[in-house]
Amino acid sequence: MSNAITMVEAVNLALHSEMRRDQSVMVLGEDVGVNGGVFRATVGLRDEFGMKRVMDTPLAETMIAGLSVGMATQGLKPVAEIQFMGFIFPTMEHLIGHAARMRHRTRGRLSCPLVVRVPYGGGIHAPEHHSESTEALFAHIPGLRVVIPSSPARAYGLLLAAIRNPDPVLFMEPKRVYRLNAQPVEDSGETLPLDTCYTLREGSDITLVSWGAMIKETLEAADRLAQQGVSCEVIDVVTLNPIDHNTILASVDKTGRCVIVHEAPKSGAVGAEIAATIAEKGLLSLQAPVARVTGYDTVMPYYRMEHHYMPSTADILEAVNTTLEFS
Amino acid sequence: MSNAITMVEAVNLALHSEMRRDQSVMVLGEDVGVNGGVFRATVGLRDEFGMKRVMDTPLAETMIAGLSVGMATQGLKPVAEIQFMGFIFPTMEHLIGHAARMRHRTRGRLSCPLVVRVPYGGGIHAPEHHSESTEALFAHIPGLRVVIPSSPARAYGLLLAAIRNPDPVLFMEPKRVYRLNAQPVEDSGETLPLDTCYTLREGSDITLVSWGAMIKETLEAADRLAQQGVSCEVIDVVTLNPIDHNTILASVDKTGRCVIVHEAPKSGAVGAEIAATIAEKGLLSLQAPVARVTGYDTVMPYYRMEHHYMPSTADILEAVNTTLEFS
Amino acid sequence: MDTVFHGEIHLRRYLSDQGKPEQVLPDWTHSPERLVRYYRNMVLVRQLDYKIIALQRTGQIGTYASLLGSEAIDTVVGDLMAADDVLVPYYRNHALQMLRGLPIEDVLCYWGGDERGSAAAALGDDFPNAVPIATQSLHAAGVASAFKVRGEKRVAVTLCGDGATSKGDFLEALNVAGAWQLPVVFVVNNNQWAISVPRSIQCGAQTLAQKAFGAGIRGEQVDGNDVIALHEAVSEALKHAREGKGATLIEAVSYRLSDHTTADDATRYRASEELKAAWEREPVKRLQTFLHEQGWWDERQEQAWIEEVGQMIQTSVDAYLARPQQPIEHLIDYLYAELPNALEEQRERLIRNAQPGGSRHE
Amino acid sequence: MDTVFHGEIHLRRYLSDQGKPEQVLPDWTHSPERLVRYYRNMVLVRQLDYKIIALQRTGQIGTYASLLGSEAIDTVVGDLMAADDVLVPYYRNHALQMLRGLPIEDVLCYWGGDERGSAAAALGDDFPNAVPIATQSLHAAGVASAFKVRGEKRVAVTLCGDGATSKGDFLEALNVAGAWQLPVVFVVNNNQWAISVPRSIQCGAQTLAQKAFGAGIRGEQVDGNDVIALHEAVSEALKHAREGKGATLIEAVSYRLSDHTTADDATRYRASEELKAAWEREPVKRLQTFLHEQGWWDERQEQAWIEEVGQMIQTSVDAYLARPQQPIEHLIDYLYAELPNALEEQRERLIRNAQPGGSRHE
Ligand SMILES: Cc1ncc(C[n+]2csc(CCOP(=O)(O)OP(=O)(O)O)c2C)c(N)n1
Ligand SMILES: Cc1ncc(C[n+]2csc(CCOP(=O)(O)OP(=O)(O)O)c2C)c(N)n1
Ligand SMILES: [Mg+2]
Ligand SMILES: [Mg+2]
Repeated sequence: MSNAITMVEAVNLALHSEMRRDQSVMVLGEDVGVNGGVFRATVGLRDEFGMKRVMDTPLAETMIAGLSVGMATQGLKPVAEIQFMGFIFPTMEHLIGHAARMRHRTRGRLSCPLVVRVPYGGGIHAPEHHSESTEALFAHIPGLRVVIPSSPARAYGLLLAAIRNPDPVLFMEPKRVYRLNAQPVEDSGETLPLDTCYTLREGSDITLVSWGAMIKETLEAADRLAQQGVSCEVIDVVTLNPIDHNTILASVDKTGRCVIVHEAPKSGAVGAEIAATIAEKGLLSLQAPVARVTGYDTVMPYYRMEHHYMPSTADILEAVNTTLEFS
Repeated sequence: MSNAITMVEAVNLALHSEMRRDQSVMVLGEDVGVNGGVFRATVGLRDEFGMKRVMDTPLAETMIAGLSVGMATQGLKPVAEIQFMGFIFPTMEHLIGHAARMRHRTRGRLSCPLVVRVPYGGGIHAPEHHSESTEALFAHIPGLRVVIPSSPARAYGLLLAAIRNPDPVLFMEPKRVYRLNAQPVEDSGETLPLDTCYTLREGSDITLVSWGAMIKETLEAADRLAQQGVSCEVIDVVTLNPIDHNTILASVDKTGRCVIVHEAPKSGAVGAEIAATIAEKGLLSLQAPVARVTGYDTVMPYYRMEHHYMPSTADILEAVNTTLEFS
Repeated sequence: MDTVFHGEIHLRRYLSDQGKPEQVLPDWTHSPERLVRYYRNMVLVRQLDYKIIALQRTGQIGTYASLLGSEAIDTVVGDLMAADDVLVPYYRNHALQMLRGLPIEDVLCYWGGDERGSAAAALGDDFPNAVPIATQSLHAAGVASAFKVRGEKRVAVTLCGDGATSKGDFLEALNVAGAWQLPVVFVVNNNQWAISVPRSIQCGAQTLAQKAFGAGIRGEQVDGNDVIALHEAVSEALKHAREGKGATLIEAVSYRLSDHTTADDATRYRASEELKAAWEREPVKRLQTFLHEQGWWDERQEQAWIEEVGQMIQTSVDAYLARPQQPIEHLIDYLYAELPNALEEQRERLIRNAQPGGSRHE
Repeated sequence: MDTVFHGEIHLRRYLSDQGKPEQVLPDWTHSPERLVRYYRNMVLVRQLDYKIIALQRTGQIGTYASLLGSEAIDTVVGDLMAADDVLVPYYRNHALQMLRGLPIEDVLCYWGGDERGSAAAALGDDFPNAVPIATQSLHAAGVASAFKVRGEKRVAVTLCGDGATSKGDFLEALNVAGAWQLPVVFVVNNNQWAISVPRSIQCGAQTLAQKAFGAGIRGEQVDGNDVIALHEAVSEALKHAREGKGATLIEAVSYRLSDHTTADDATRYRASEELKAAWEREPVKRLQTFLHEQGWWDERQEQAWIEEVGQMIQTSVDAYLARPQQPIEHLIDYLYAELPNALEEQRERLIRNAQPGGSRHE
């Protein structure tokens, strides 16, 4: 029997589990060692695996990414932590220009099996730059997988899969739900599949598509709608690159209606790709416009006003109702 | 009477013109001074305006962006050059985290009127990292304007507008057409409007939406289709953030069909945002799925194979025909 | 082999940990005026810090980065900068901002999660707090470039922590400051910790000041708990910059007497003996002892000043707490100089949602 | 004031510009073997360079970065590295790659715009060329970290230009190499130019070697046209790293005798006298003179070797030109270890378009 644990504990469990199984897994980043990470995601690793495998780095994100590329090509499996999504930009030259193309560039001679873990998203009353959701910047990069779990169990199984994956993975952790909704997670060492959507709830009237922390509000909305007799299919996209469009298209083919929910600013976000694919391949299924419930196209406000920015359950309900009423 | 000039000459003309008009305009970057830029876009500036206003910088893109932020807040108007789009990633922390939010963050006390010029795109047989089109990474950023001209005259008028704009602008120059199709450009000192699409050709059967170098193939396709009696409306989006969706929606409302053409990889590109907006607001106008003719979701190949990557006129024609035949 | 470069880093220090002169003091210390001002400001700064922590504990302010242990640095830099110099601070320099004229109310506003804290006209051309580590170093180089281009005798002053010296931005900034001989002063508040990462893990060099060598600028180390040493180092660096001679890197050796922020718990990674030892060297007490021995400050003045400062702070706290919420449209209206058409619909939705009945109405 | 750090940079040089010993030579130079090998390799390298430029001029190869003037650096580094050390090169190190076993045909393939040039098994764990400036410095630190973690006595060797020393990546790499005492050798090919930007604009420091100080690693300057000096510096650095004592920064002072690349025209920004003067110091002639004077090399050997090298290169050129185009699906099949479902449709389109009748068929 396994105890109920939170998402951040599930991340920690997966790291322990995989580091025990595979000597080549390394953890590196700012404050990941003695301190166990600013969110405690790496707590205990240093004690168990020593400072050779759990490395507190100097403060330099470009360096963290560049070191990881170097290590990964030599048979190690670095799992780097970037402390907050707002500080990930200095890694981009290495992730885009090297990690995502090392296998391609060398026609398979070298590869770059690294994982970059990064907490993202708003809602924890943090300072500036600590609440962003910029997954779209990475999901557009060929060769770079982007994975976001939305529950403790999925965090565990997907992180294992990300680490075992032979290619680079950006593993984004929705910190707003780091400590919500504990659930039993068995330390089975079993992975969950990447590159596939997870249908969290089946339904027939409308398809709700989301990922990460917004799954919480999306499921809440689905619950409320169920009470009103509306049957929602809820899809957690999970892998934002490459996207499993087939699952979404099949669902929209069934329901004819779709609402996409994400925290990132609307324009050019991953929701756009999903809506565009429906417009391209699922047009005839559509009985209503594809709605997007998203953050605004403005800077994430400082914490006092951030709740005005984040999509709410009420917003989802409003969009669903508009979509259902459309004819 | 003005001579016919190429796009890169038009950029050069605009820089000369605006530096004469406005003492606060500075040009900085790698090789922009004595050498006049690796594409010769800044040639002559150093001689006319001196090394105080035309600065060859040390080789560091983060620095170029960071310096520009610092200068811009103090009343200068830096026009920075990043040599190739493939080397722009180190600027992102400054463009996203500072340039795009300085006004917002200080509630209008400071602002950041800088321009980053960057040649982008494939088709010039260049080495690795010299042919990318990653506009989507910037168009997603609230507060950061992204502007791409597609002709010498528009390059001139839009660059003037970008420099005079009180906010930061990423000005992307399609280097594949830098020296194609010279046209007369008068040094009028007059700007062209930003934040608006340019309808290059009116038509009634189908809307072709594109920007940058792909406008060339898009217009070629429109020409061929005209010969077959198909009337294409051709829209050059020009400002990719914020996008003037209204012009596109009005056109699709008229034609009922839309093909979007861009060089960037398909998934999560700016084309997705346009298609998604049509799916959201123009669904009832659509008589066929919105097609996207784009680069592949893979790394831009080295030059020997790059023509396999770039969308061709034939690809556009194929997509248009499929769209027209749809019923 | 030819020696083609030779460099030395010196440590500047006048007062011992116990506040005793260790060498001949500079002339300006022979009269009380400035030293007493430094002391009073340090006390103000520390009292403010205590107050903000208390506000944070009671939920009236957000995550907060205490400045305990860097009072001397902020105080001296704030005092010596000219009004029209430009400060490019990091997140631990709100005391310095205050000493340059930012109302305490705005300091509180910023840490209370409200952008208006960086809006005050009193800030002039100064930068707001930089949160992404070391980015401000490059901004300062840019500010200094503007001064240089325009031939102005102004100086950009920027601060950062020891951790920040590992980030490319900082090093690129030093480099361009050297290559272009920019009027900028880089002050590193080496408080020995970057959250949980000690100085020894940050860098293998003996001093952080020697990073100046690679850029060809002046570099020196100074005891960051000693206002006299700081005063000497900072005024020389400002003068050097103002005279067009270029940049200086000052490594001010201090100690972070607080947790990293209120969200941190330093007991998890830091030995309590180390902290205790650091309190023996702290800047406020050190100067106080010196002033006492000079007969320039006494217990009565101390009490009076603490009371005065307390009232001043309380007035600001009251004003902060009474400040009405910013208008909802500010979330979008300051993004661009003019609202683009494309944002109009979102702006309406934002306002509608905040109204009674809207999805975000409290 | 206390001196808390003291550092010196030395310049190492044995042979004068004219190939005359300027000081006592190391023992290993007393027999011809290695020096003749160095010389032969430098000639090979230079002949290859000439050939590639000719191929570029006739459109048989793409934009190309000539290595004229850095023959000594590549030759010595290539010779001294152990087979299982890892090379992390920049785009001007294809000679070095070749000396480590990469067939010339693959060198041509890479510059001919074909990814297969970085695929050869002969490269072992070595990195492919790095085009984004200075990124390779961090990769080398990562490679060295892997060696250190696994307790292997291997060394990562990375090269870059003078321009690259301004970029944060380079400086962050030095820093972590110092903090973690990594087995890595950084060789800066200071050829005085970064495209059109001269060394003086890159950095205000007297030497680039002194950037080592800020990171707490060894730093030295060496005459990059002098194989003996290079040999000494590089072997010491490798030994130091292999013994677990940490990293070294070697600034090899050379001169870019060519245009930046075949797409560049250096006459636009570079005085012809400077170039002429640099040819007086160039490495191949310098060693040739020395060998002649030792009686270890003569005109006949020169002719024979040039002919042999010419044939070797021509064979490779023929093989390069005869190589069939890579299969079209390679453009997508190597992106991920396994093709994701999501890419299947695009893969089909890619193949279809390349077939007769397809939109991209030539
Ligand atoms: C680019 C970036 N990376 C990470 C962080 C998270 N972070 C905030 S403060 C800090 C430590 C900074 O240490 P130091 O530079 O020594 O300054 P101090 O806080 O000690 O004054 C870190 C890692 C950040 N703000 N920015
Ligand atoms: C990050 C980045 N910025 C710009 C360029 C364009 N570029 C290619 S080579 C070069 C100059 C490099 O000079 P240096 O480091 O001295 O090396 P060298 O070519 O002289 O050997 C520049 C600016 C690049 N490749 N990467
Ligand atoms: Mg610190
Ligand atoms: Mg160079």
